[in-house]
Amino acid sequence: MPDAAREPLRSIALLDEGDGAYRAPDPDGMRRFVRDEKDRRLVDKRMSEQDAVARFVHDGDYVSYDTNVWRRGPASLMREIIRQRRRSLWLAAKFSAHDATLLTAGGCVSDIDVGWMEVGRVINEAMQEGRVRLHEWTNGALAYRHLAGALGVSFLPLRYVGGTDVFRMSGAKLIEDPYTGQPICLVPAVNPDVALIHVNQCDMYGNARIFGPGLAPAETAMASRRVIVSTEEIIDPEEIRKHPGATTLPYYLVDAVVHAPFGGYPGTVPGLYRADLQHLMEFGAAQEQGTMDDYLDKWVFSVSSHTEMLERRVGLQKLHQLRAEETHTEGYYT
Amino acid sequence: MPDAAREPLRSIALLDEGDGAYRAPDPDGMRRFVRDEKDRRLVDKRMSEQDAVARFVHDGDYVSYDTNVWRRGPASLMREIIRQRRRSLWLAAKFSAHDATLLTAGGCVSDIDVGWMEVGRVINEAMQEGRVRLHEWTNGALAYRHLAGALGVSFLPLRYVGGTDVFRMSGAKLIEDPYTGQPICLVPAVNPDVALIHVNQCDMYGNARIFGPGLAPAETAMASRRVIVSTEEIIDPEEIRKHPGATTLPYYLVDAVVHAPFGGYPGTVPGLYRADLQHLMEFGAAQEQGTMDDYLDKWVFSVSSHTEMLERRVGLQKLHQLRAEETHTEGYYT
Amino acid sequence: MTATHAFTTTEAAICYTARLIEDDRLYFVAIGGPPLLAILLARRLRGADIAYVVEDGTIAPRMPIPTPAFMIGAGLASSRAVAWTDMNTVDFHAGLGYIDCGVLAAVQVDEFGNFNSTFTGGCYDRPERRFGGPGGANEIASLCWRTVLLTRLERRKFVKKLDFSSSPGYLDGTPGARERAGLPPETGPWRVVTERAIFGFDEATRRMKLLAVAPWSSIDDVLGDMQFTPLIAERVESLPPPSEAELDALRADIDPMGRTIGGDWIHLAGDGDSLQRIVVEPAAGT
Amino acid sequence: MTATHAFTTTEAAICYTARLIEDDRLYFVAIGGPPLLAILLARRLRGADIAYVVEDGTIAPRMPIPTPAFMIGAGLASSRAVAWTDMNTVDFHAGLGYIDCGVLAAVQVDEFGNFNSTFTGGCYDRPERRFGGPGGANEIASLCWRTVLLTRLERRKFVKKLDFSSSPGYLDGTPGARERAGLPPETGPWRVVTERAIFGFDEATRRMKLLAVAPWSSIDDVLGDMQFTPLIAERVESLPPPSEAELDALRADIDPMGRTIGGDWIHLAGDGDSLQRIVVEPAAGT
Repeated sequence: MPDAAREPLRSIALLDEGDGAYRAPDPDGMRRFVRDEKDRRLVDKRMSEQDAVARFVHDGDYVSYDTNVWRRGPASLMREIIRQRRRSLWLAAKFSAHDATLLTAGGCVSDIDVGWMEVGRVINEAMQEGRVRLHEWTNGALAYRHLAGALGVSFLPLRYVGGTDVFRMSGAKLIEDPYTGQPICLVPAVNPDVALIHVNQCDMYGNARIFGPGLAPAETAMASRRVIVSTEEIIDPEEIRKHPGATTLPYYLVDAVVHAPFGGYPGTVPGLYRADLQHLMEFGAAQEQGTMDDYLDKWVFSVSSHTEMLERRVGLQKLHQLRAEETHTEGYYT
Repeated sequence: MPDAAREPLRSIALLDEGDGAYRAPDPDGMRRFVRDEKDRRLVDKRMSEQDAVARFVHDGDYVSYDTNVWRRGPASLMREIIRQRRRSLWLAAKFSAHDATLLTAGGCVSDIDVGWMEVGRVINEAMQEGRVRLHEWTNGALAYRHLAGALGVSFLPLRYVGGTDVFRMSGAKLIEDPYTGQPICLVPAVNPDVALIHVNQCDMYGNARIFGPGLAPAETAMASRRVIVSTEEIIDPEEIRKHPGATTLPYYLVDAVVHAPFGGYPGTVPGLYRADLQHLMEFGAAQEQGTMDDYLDKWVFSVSSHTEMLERRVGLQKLHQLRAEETHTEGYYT
Repeated sequence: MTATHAFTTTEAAICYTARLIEDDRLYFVAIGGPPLLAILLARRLRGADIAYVVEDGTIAPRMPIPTPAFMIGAGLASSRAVAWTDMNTVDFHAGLGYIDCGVLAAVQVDEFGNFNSTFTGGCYDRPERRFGGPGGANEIASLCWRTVLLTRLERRKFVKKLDFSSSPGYLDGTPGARERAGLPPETGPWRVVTERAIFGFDEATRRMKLLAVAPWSSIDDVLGDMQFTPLIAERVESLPPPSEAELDALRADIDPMGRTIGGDWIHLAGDGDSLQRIVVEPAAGT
Repeated sequence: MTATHAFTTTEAAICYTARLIEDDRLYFVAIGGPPLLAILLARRLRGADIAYVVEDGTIAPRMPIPTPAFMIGAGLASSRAVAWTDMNTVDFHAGLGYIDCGVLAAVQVDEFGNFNSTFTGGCYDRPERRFGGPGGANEIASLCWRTVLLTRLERRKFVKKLDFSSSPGYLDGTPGARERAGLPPETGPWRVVTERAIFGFDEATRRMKLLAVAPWSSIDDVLGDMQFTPLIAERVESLPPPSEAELDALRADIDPMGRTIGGDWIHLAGDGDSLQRIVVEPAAGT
């Protein structure tokens, strides 16, 4: 039996390590949180986006989402986070889109782990003014760090990141592989405080279905302390049990179920509605022209909810049009 | 940039390690095999079980399968391996059933990595006579070692196995976690020489669908150098492309596609046919009475193929009955 | 309770375990056998939808009762689940702390709750009796917050030294022993259930502690069938025998084909605290 | 070839890259942009079902042409795939050696094929110009057997020292440098494609080597736009400009909305080896 006081058999060389800032992996802390705070009962978790964000997103949280505001992203939850003026969030931008820009414009963000994200005036100015710090990773390394978090371990070995400035600025380590003797990188697990996942279908308990490719929805939900699911459709729990193979997330991972038709707007939810390119151009123009405050006022602050935004700012005709023009449903709903 | 000649920053303690026998992980060797031997083209891979086993299963191979001969197991391929008198196979018995017994009775097996398996007279006698060596792991650790192989790395950390005789007899190591400082186990990856996977549907290129729960079919296929898929049904490649979300294995992982209706017999393929309990009792009786040679002669050697076995030994009436009595199809085919 | 009250050792362990099952917890069990039957029994008795995961990746199924004939090879065992995943996925859920309690069968157990499901007698390469192996018990006993072990109260089962330690209890019982072996903290065996006694573990010493004894047995009777001497609770509870309601549900509703009948038949006479064991005889087919 | 022959720098790089694409290989590309368009162009020109995977887990899709307006946010981009998985899964396939070649765009590249897609000028926390980040390029350039890089031939792009090394080439070029950094052996950049030159890498020194130059350019012209001096192949090939067939397919079939028009317009006059660049002018919107 191993004993802390015992001499190690031998030692493994730690060859190099990055000096980036990251939250120290704490799988035991994650376990205790799950034990003490997560409900294993089948309880109705439906709530408004206001309640979900008020209860489960806090200043200073590490926030992860999947995929991004251009495709099946939790856009309505992001707007609610801005509306509730959360501050000092640390985002996991694993193949992000303008999500990080939007939340930064809303003043919600202090740190971003970057895989890839749309970068424009908002991020640039926030960096210049020191309001936002970036931490360079890669899309895959971020997805993989979520996998590590989902596996309940503190790190995973991987065969990239090494040799680049990404390694130097990251929390990665290069060690002598105890099995092959060759150098191998390790990356630290991430256990986000909260995950935001927009799904196609979900029952009231949180059993959720995602259709189509994705970044790392299952890993992100498993790795995160809190999971807010927004869903295009609430379905009957018995329907979930009729097709258990279709379930992406089982209920016990999920803390809140927000019914949010068009929750991905202005992005697409493939098979349901296309992206609103006009809105995306409006966003782009607001960024370039430095009128993001107007944009946020129009789309976030001047409306009290996602539903009100859809009604008063998008309008039923546009919604019908976006649905009608998503003609490719194959593999999703047909 | 790290340099082999450079002094390590510090060292990580290797606290303990098992002294079990296992194949040294070789992710680079796996990569080269994939580069040089696996076909990335969409080519017709349909072949008989005779050809698949003759081409892709060799004496001394490490063989992994999913799940087991009682449920969606590659039973017809196992019988063909016996028929072709393969020798010195090393089996991964991750939640195995009587698979290991059957192959041991056939004289095909020299080593078994044990998670769980049915053990009776055949295994006991083979152990007593030194014909078969067992290597104690656990179901989960074996599935996880396949995951490590599937991830292309040589090891993964995990939070069990430690503290037991399983650790002592295994290839696991206990190290100081470089992130938390706490002791953490590592287990070595396994990259089987060949995987045997029985699936519900597959196209001629090897795009395969599995319905229902499973042990680690995707990890096993990804981790293995060669993948033989036997399938209840060959479906049109365009059908695969109509529902990409239903695909379990993409074509390039697969080397052989064997059309094998009732390929799981005498086990069940849930949703299609139930297990043949009468056959299982016959197997059990043959083992207890020491008449496995007769059993093998009847079910394997005296017939030239799976189809001939079904026709001459099972009979159409029994096949119809097994299908008819699998009344629970919900979630699989309905 | 009448003089004809009779049950097998396996039935008793299943009934006692069912009493320990809590409605709002998540359990991890093997694909078949007494631990699963204990959960199905608890469900049946309380009409509660008690959730469990299975090694094959099935999450919270609603297995119909009576249970199918060949559970390990029956699709019905996975029916009406909320999700069909795979072995790694449910192990990850356990690793993340989602699974409150594993319920497991053990061949041998030692005073710190370490247990054996690999072999007894001889040596590893030439065992006298070889069993199926650790299966998923090692990960379940390592990762779930609590573990309930089912076994029979016999000297060959409650041993000073395991022939093989397949799955971890409190290891050598020293503080932090599990953590030093790489296992998550605050986990470990919680109860050991047999046909006539239930044990827990002392928080300080991690040694097994006798908590309850059947009225037709006694502390001495229990200690006489163990190689090691457990701690004795300050107040040892009386362990009511399987009730008729429990046995009826188990026999008529859960397992009418009688597959749970294992171990020995125990025939009781008397009433309340005056219950006496009058016969012990082997059950058929064991 | 007529005097009115004109194309943009981006179009040229796409057309040249398409020529490097082999029918029977498996590619890894970003979700949109010139690398993906190069594969779609090769498919169109040869009628071949060239397979690629995308970071979002889409495996071997048959994206319809013309390509959808907002590719990164269009379900059509994933249509008729053989499988929809996720980012980790396709990265594992690359890690296992299944993906022959990654095709990537680079902001800056150095003489060993290391490249930058993070920022230029200033420092990391206060960059003069910040880009999207490494994205999936780091893993693609690390794990695929070969990498093709697309960029423009400009002094600010072919640099002695990267402002930031986002993704690995041959690192410092010493033997085994990639392996010492933990990357799989026998991998690395294979070609760097620009609008008027194609580079490879010397097997021994791992330094970039000029392989082909457009007839309307010259070796001196190429070297004049690079901060470092590459090796020069013993026989530098002539790089035929984008053909009318290539440009027609790209413009009419793949991208009729003209999203590939980036960089500068190049107008050529003459014929064959006497081709001359007559005008270079910025393309609209760049």
